[in-house]
Amino acid sequence: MARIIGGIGITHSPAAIFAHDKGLGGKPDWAPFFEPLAQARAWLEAARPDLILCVYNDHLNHFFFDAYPSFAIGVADEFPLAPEAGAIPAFPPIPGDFALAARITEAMVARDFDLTVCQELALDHGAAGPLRMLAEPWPAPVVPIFVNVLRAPVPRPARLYALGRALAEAVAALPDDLRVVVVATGGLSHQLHGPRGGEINEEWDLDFLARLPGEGEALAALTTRDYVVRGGAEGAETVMWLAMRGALPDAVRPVVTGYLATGSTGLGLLVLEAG
Amino acid sequence: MARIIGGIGITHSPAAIFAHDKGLGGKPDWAPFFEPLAQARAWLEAARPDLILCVYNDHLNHFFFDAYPSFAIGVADEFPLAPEAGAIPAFPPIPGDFALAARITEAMVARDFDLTVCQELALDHGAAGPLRMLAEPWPAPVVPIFVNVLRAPVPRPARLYALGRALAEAVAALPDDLRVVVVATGGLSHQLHGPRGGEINEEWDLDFLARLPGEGEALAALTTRDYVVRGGAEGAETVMWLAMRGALPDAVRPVVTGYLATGSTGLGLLVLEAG
Amino acid sequence: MPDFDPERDILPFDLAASRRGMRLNRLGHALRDPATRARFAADPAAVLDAAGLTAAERTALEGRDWRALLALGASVYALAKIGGAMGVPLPQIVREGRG
Amino acid sequence: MPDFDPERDILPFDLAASRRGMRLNRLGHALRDPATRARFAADPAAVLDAAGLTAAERTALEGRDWRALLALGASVYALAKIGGAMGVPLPQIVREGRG
Ligand SMILES: [Fe+3]
Ligand SMILES: [Fe+3]
Repeated sequence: MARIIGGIGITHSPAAIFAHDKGLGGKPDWAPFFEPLAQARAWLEAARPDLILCVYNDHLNHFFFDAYPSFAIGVADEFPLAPEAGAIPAFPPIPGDFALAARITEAMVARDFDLTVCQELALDHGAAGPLRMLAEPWPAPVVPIFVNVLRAPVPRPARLYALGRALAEAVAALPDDLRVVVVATGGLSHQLHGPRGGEINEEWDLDFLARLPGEGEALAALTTRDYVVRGGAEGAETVMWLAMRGALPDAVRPVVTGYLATGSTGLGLLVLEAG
Repeated sequence: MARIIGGIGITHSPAAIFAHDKGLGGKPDWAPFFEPLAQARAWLEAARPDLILCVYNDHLNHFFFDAYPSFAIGVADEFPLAPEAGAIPAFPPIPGDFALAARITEAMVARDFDLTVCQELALDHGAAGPLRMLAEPWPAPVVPIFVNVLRAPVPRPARLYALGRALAEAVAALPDDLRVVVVATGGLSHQLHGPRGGEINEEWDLDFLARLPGEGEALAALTTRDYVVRGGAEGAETVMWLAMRGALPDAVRPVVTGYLATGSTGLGLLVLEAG
Repeated sequence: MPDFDPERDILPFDLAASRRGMRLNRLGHALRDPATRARFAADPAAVLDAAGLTAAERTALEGRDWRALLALGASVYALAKIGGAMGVPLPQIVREGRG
Repeated sequence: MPDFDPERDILPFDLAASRRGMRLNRLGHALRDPATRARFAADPAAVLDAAGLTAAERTALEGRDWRALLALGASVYALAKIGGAMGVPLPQIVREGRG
């Protein structure tokens, strides 16, 4: 039986991704994020995953408002990188697994998750950045799961947690004895516009990191507005971490925690091991 | 308080739409469908709806498999007709209501329906055909709600019924004293490919029409496979009628019932009045 | 009328079929558009060339072998549009598709 | 740090904003594409003309008035791409957007 062996919550802040891509991670300023990141990389390598589920959001680099999904899933053998504006160099496509993604889709739709199913999907830094910060080349095929956190109305925090629960059931129903890791990206606090643009809520970020392992359901019971008020309009994307927590069993061990408030974003990192 | 005053289930068979568009409805062969249709038109006119929710499916005339939603909603002031292959003449766009559609979207997402929100949406015969068979010009703005019935996995019949229940709650929460009609399109039995292509299951169609008013929940408890086995692969789109039934109160009065098995499709029509 | 037997009577259109049939279905989707249909009417081979079909797909399509096209993953709604562009109405596709 | 006040501090990006900002957001979405960015670099006015912006949108955009653009319904992620094409990095947009 396939099972989820662990989960990773990780920022997809372009600043962090840029520092990684440029090899700046060794600089002392960056150590509070990149030292734990090195531990997370080592954990992931030792975990030998067969499949990675990546819960992420796009930033108008693929989906547009002509048809904007609440949840979408990539069902393809390969995902190109979105032609993202800016200085991001070209990276090779991210490998998928059509057959496994199709089975997960079937299980999720049977559980009343109304997924938009994408046979073609380009991934922006929301997925591709954290994945390459965590491992390169990819240790396993990826099933990307897109979430609307960009335009209200967005799925409730409790819906994200339920998404994780359902993903765990979907994985348990896979035919093979696979080791699966769930990666959720985004956050932590950031507010990119308005009079308080650039502010970070470090207290809330550290509280969230401390409570997610043991109090996932309580954090999922907060409202979207709670997340916006505490973490900023853009930082509310942190709700995606609830899907990662929901996908894991009640008993988890936090094996890596990292945090660095820098630039305009609280960079968070959390690795939870099942069981 | 806005409320749903009635529901209509109606085929979107191109043969029926063609007969309507060409004015063939008066021919004796067509009477078993077009006489009840005239009654349905009269009912709808007398009902004076302020808003029409139209639950329908597209037939590869708008959505494609690059990103195929389970459920989508049109949030726009106008919906053009899809550039549909074939001999369908040009019709004017169908009016929408952005503000009401936005409110319904908010209420549905709050109820854990993972809608894909479409600010641009072209409607094919799945929506536009029945709407113009029922009334022309449009008596009220339309909120189109798309359902994947085309490619497995599709939403469960029970999910369609729950969609209707949630739509009723969403309508009840609208600020104004609106009269709302729910139209669900599709079916009844048809099988367009394979060794039994062209067959109709008249017995099942009549059973479905007779039972939907009083036994909606029982029909919603059937599986997708049940619908495929009884009504054919393409006829399984009939599950969309469950959303119409779910949107109405327990107590309904069937005011029009029509059926004609012709060509390759069982043409069905049912008007239910609330209360 | 007895019930349909999905295993015997019906080619299920599922994700595996959708993957197999991506090229044919994209062609069908493109042919909903009057401009593509006009190009197809003027020069069908050019439109088929651009669709990047496999040899098996091309053969089945040019031979109007609807059953083969379904087995290759075409959605019946894509076939309806491909057939329409070839001047074959859907009822004929249903009839000929019985095999 | 005290909590953000959504009413005072945050312009919510909701469906009403998304409707208002459709032209600006489509422009931002188009500018993710290197070809459009190259066209913009060569002849910004031509790309802006093609975007069909209102006079208010055009004025705010040419004046790099990020606050006005947000009020006109631009998503901050569309602004990031529009700013990028103009040579203005996102941190500067955040800073100047404080008003
Ligand atoms: Fe983000
Ligand atoms: Fe249909």
